[in-house]
Amino acid sequence: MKMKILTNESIAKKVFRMKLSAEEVDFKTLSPGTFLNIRVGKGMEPLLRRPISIFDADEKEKTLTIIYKVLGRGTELMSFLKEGEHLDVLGPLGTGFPVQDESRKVLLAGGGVGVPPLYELGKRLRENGVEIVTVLGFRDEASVFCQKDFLKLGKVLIATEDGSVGVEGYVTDAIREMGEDFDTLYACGPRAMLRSLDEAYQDKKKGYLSFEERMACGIGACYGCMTETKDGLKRVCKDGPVFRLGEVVYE
Amino acid sequence: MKMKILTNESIAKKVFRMKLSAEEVDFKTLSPGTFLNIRVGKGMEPLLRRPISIFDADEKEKTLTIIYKVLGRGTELMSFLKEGEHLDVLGPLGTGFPVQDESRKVLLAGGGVGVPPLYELGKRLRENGVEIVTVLGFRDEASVFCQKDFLKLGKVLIATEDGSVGVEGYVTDAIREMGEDFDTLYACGPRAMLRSLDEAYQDKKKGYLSFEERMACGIGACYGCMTETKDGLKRVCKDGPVFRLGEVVYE
Amino acid sequence: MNKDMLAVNLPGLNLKNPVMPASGCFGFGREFAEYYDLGLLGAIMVKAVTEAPRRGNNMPRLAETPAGMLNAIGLQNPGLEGVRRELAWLEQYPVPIIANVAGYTEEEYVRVAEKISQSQNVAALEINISCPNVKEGGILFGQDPEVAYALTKKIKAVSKKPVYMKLSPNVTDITAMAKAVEAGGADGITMINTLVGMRLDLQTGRAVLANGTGGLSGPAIKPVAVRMVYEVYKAVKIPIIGMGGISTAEDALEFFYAGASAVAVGTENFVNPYACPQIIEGLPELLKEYGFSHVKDAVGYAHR
Amino acid sequence: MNKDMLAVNLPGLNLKNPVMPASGCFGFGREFAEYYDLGLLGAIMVKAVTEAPRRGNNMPRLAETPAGMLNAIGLQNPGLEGVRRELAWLEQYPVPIIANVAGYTEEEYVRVAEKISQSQNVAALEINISCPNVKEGGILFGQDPEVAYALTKKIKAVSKKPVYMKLSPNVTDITAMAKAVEAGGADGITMINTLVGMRLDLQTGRAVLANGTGGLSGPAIKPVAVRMVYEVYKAVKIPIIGMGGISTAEDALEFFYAGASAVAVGTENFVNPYACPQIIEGLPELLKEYGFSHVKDAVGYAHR
Ligand SMILES: Cc1cc2nc3c(=O)[nH]c(=O)nc-3n(C[C@H](O)[C@H](O)[C@H](O)COP(=O)(O)OP(=O)(O)OC[C@H]3O[C@@H](n4cnc5c(N)ncnc54)[C@H](O)[C@@H]3O)c2cc1C
Ligand SMILES: Cc1cc2nc3c(=O)[nH]c(=O)nc-3n(C[C@H](O)[C@H](O)[C@H](O)COP(=O)(O)OP(=O)(O)OC[C@H]3O[C@@H](n4cnc5c(N)ncnc54)[C@H](O)[C@@H]3O)c2cc1C
Ligand SMILES: Cc1cc2nc3c(=O)[nH]c(=O)nc-3n(C[C@H](O)[C@H](O)[C@H](O)COP(=O)(O)O)c2cc1C
Ligand SMILES: Cc1cc2nc3c(=O)[nH]c(=O)nc-3n(C[C@H](O)[C@H](O)[C@H](O)COP(=O)(O)O)c2cc1C
Ligand code: FES
Ligand code: FES
Repeated sequence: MKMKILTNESIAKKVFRMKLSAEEVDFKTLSPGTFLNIRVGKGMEPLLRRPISIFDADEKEKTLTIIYKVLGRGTELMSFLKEGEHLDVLGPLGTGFPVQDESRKVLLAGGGVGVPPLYELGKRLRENGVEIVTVLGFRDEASVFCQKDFLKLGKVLIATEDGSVGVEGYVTDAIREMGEDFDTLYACGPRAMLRSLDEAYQDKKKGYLSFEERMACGIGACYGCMTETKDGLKRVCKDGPVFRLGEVVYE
Repeated sequence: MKMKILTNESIAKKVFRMKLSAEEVDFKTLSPGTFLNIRVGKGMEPLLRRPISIFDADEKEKTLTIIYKVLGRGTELMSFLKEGEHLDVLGPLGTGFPVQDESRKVLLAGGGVGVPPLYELGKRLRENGVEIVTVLGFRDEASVFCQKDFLKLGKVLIATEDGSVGVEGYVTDAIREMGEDFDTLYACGPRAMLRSLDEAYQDKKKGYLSFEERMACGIGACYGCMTETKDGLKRVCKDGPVFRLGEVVYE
Repeated sequence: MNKDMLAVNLPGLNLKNPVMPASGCFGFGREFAEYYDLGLLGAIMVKAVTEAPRRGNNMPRLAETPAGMLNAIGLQNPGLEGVRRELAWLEQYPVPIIANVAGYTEEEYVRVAEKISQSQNVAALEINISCPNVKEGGILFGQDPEVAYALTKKIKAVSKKPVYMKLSPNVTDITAMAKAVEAGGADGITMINTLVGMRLDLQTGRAVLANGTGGLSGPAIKPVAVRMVYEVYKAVKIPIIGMGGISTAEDALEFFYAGASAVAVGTENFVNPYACPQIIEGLPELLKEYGFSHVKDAVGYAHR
Repeated sequence: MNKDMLAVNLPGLNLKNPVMPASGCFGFGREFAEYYDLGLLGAIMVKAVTEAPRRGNNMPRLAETPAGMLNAIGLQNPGLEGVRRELAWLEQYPVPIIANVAGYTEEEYVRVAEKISQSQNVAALEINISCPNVKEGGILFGQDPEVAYALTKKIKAVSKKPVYMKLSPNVTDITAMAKAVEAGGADGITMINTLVGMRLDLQTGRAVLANGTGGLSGPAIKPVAVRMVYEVYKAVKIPIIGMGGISTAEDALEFFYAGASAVAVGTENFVNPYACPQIIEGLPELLKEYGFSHVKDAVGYAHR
């Protein structure tokens, strides 16, 4: 479907926030952690769609907001788009985070471009009365984004690799610093980060991890984006991107 | 070089006029009938540049105007461009029309997208005091463009294939109708039109014809755009696009 | 009226229209059934099946290239039994199924072909010979005319359904391959499979794909596919189902001109899940625009 | 300092940098001399030369394809004598020239190679074996290892300069071709030439190119070229000059990783006439970014 670009602005080093008019989307069934698969160019190059998570879904306004980092050609071309232009979008796609959570207190842990999908999740959990702590990891100060958004949900800790803001180190370091007083973990970020969280908490906590993998179809048909799990190979795009803590098997 | 788009507007069915800021162009040596080779997209598709003739060169303003018809992907993408954007342009390229003309009266004959290059030529000849008659051929009324521009230079006759405006038929029919009272012929249009003009007038008149051919490099290096001439194969992009009446040999 | 323009009969395949998804680019249809009625399709080429279930290759299995993509899925599939269950699910749609058969030995091909050809809604077999022949040091079945001839013959002897051999473009002379499978008794040819390609990651200095090389598909390979269909049409009498970079009805028409009796759409399904029904919808108008009253009249039109 | 990072020595070629325009995509340099100093180039691969002047094919000779183009120039060239005049003009530039030799019989190749190798500024020969062998029913010299072996041997016997054999990608096994020319005594390999492709015009129902088929070049073929360079690097010891879809310094680095000792830029010269000097300019920074102090260290890096 076509979605009209309402805004597309830089919010940190190479990071952009884009708001889309999403009249045709069924907000009732929209689950946090799902993603949009976006056709970036007008032609045959770049050929494939780019998966970008939903950062914020506003049912009243009927808008979806995404946050993306310019990494290569596709995201660079996205950053050139102007308001009023239309994007060719498929989605929301995938299996997102469950929001029926009985927890008292949850931890949201995001690394880099893994931060965005946690916000819509946090909003929903918060509406359900759950207490939220957020730990966000970035490379350096200039790369930090969305701190303010998460502050609306509760306490926020930042970790930067160079220590220029917050805790020096990775998300895992910041969690250790903060203490492990939470019932459920929700995380999204690079595979290495998810793996260390998985190994640290799968025996201790409930939790859900959202993975990234290169995709072609985004709808489960090409078998290009598999991950090994305890129940065999699963498709990150369709069976995921969200898997239970302890479900994924690392290579 | 980069040229900024100043305007880009539709002037007839599928026909657009685009004005470019051309600060770096040397207007002193610019010859009418030469062309710009334009990179249309931002990426690898469409891959090749598109040759478009110079319609009007304004030395004072330092602008070049082109007129193009949307025929395929390349020209379609051009039509989407907005003022303020920049085009990647090579040129002016090629060997254009000579303007040192001793004629009393000349005939400009243009068919379809062959019309544009004749205008800059006509302007120059007019400045040199030459009397100008123009015959322009189009498919139908909705396709007619630039009639007013040429009226500034002298008498204008229109031919349309369906007879919806002016003479019914081709440029050649209109010329016959008008009478052959001219010293020199300048023409640009489809090869079939140029061929019939060439055959009709090469023994009777002086003249110059501007040809089109598919191009890759536009600078004479790939040998993709040849035409047979009395002196052997020549490159349309570099040795042409303008050739003398009687010079080209048809297949 | 418009619909009648598209009906095509090929061995084993009464197609209401000559457009189908290509094998491996459509799974077993379940995912696309969420987007449109699979009953609209001319046929469905389902994902490759091997005798036993296969894990396929490690990740990454995908890489993008200019106007194309590389894949190295590695024939991941649930095996003969698993695929039979998928076929049963597909029985709800009135669409002929073309089963795609792969293997690593001649014997495996023959066993799988025989068994899968017994499935009720399998109308024809497509034999994917772009697999390494483990007994012949890894050269593909589809790269040696004699091997392909022998394989075709053996499969024909056991198959309950017509057999289409799927040619690999990674050969010196595609017509030699086409003639070999025709001589072996193939009922038709499907072509082309992917070109072998590779991308290197500048950061790691390794291939982007875990497998090293992968299959190049998409618009980038269309000119190679059209050329090969054109050549094969001249070389054999059996019908061709053409594919390779088709994304629009215009592309499909180019393949008909070249000599394809029907076409398959691969990579474009990923870019635009509605690609097949949109091409089917666009064809009648396009055919009329170019003066054809039936798609059959466009087949081989470039060979006048 | 930066410049020293790029110097490469190959048989007959002392290159100040490993970047050169590919044959047929640069004429004899005259047109590009209007854009930049040809002295910046590592070398120049000039247009193919045959014994007698050749008209080449009819128009159209060009067609665009997704991220690529087809050409069927048909070896138009002014013949041995004409090309010698062009070479004389090029003597003003301190750049090694690689003469591209074509022919329709073995004898023609040998005669042209012998004569052109005597030209003073010709540093090496590149033998374009993607020509039909008229005595062998049109199969290309570059599609049969034995023919290519014999041709290499005969040319080596007469050439005054090192000989690079230019491989055609339209083969089942590129390593067999590479080994054949190495066994024949080739000093190096240049690869890849174009893939054979075709486009049909929907309006006329004919091939867009007057010649029917043409050679596919440009970004679309890069994954095929990288794969083949990678395979050939493993198969032979002689150096490779790599090409096929290179348009940026990043693309060049990918070819170095795959195993090319130097690279050539073809189609991109048409899109961006400054492509070669821009790639040369960009390489030192790029090499440093990925931790190389000399381009030689990047050659074959993907084979660790
Ligand atoms: C389910 C999912 C959700 C995502 N959500 C977001 C998001 O909310 N915001 C955001 O900025 N990014 C997100 N990503 C990552 C985003 O899809 C990639 O950064 C983007 O596709 C890169 O495209 P490109 O053309 O700019 O880069 P390319 O030139 O294609 O690649 C540049 C670099 O990005 C890496 N890359 C390419 N594709 C992917 C991919 N699918 N997954 C991971 N890495 C990739 C490549 O390895 C390469 O190093 C998500 C990815 C997935 C799978
Ligand atoms: C020297 C020269 C000057 C030109 N000046 C103008 C001009 O002032 N205004 C204008 O509208 N057009 C002009 N043209 C034609 C213009 O270049 C083509 O219409 C354009 O390249 C088509 O690009 P496309 O991507 O839209 O179409 P494509 O999809 O590439 O092709 C669409 C149709 O256009 C035809 N075509 C493609 N390239 C050329 C070409 N180089 N020459 C002729 N036909 C072609 C094809 O046969 C096809 O039928 C000129 C061409 C030349 C060679
Ligand atoms: C992800 C992917 C998986 C594929 N899997 C198979 C397969 O299992 N069997 C097969 O015969 N071809 C397979 N192919 C090849 C396609 O069926 C088709 O021949 C090829 O992709 C060219 O068509 P296209 O350019 O339209 O994609 C696969 C292609 C892709 C892109
Ligand atoms: C217009 C054109 C003409 C060519 N002429 C020749 C030639 O005369 N001899 C030759 O060996 N290769 C010739 N080639 C092939 C190129 O040298 C090169 O091998 C091929 O185009 C792949 O590189 P690219 O993708 O960078 O263009 C030609 C290519 C093009 C596009
Ligand atoms: S991207 Fe195709 S199955 Fe996930
Ligand atoms: S377009 Fe290359 S020589 Fe004319």
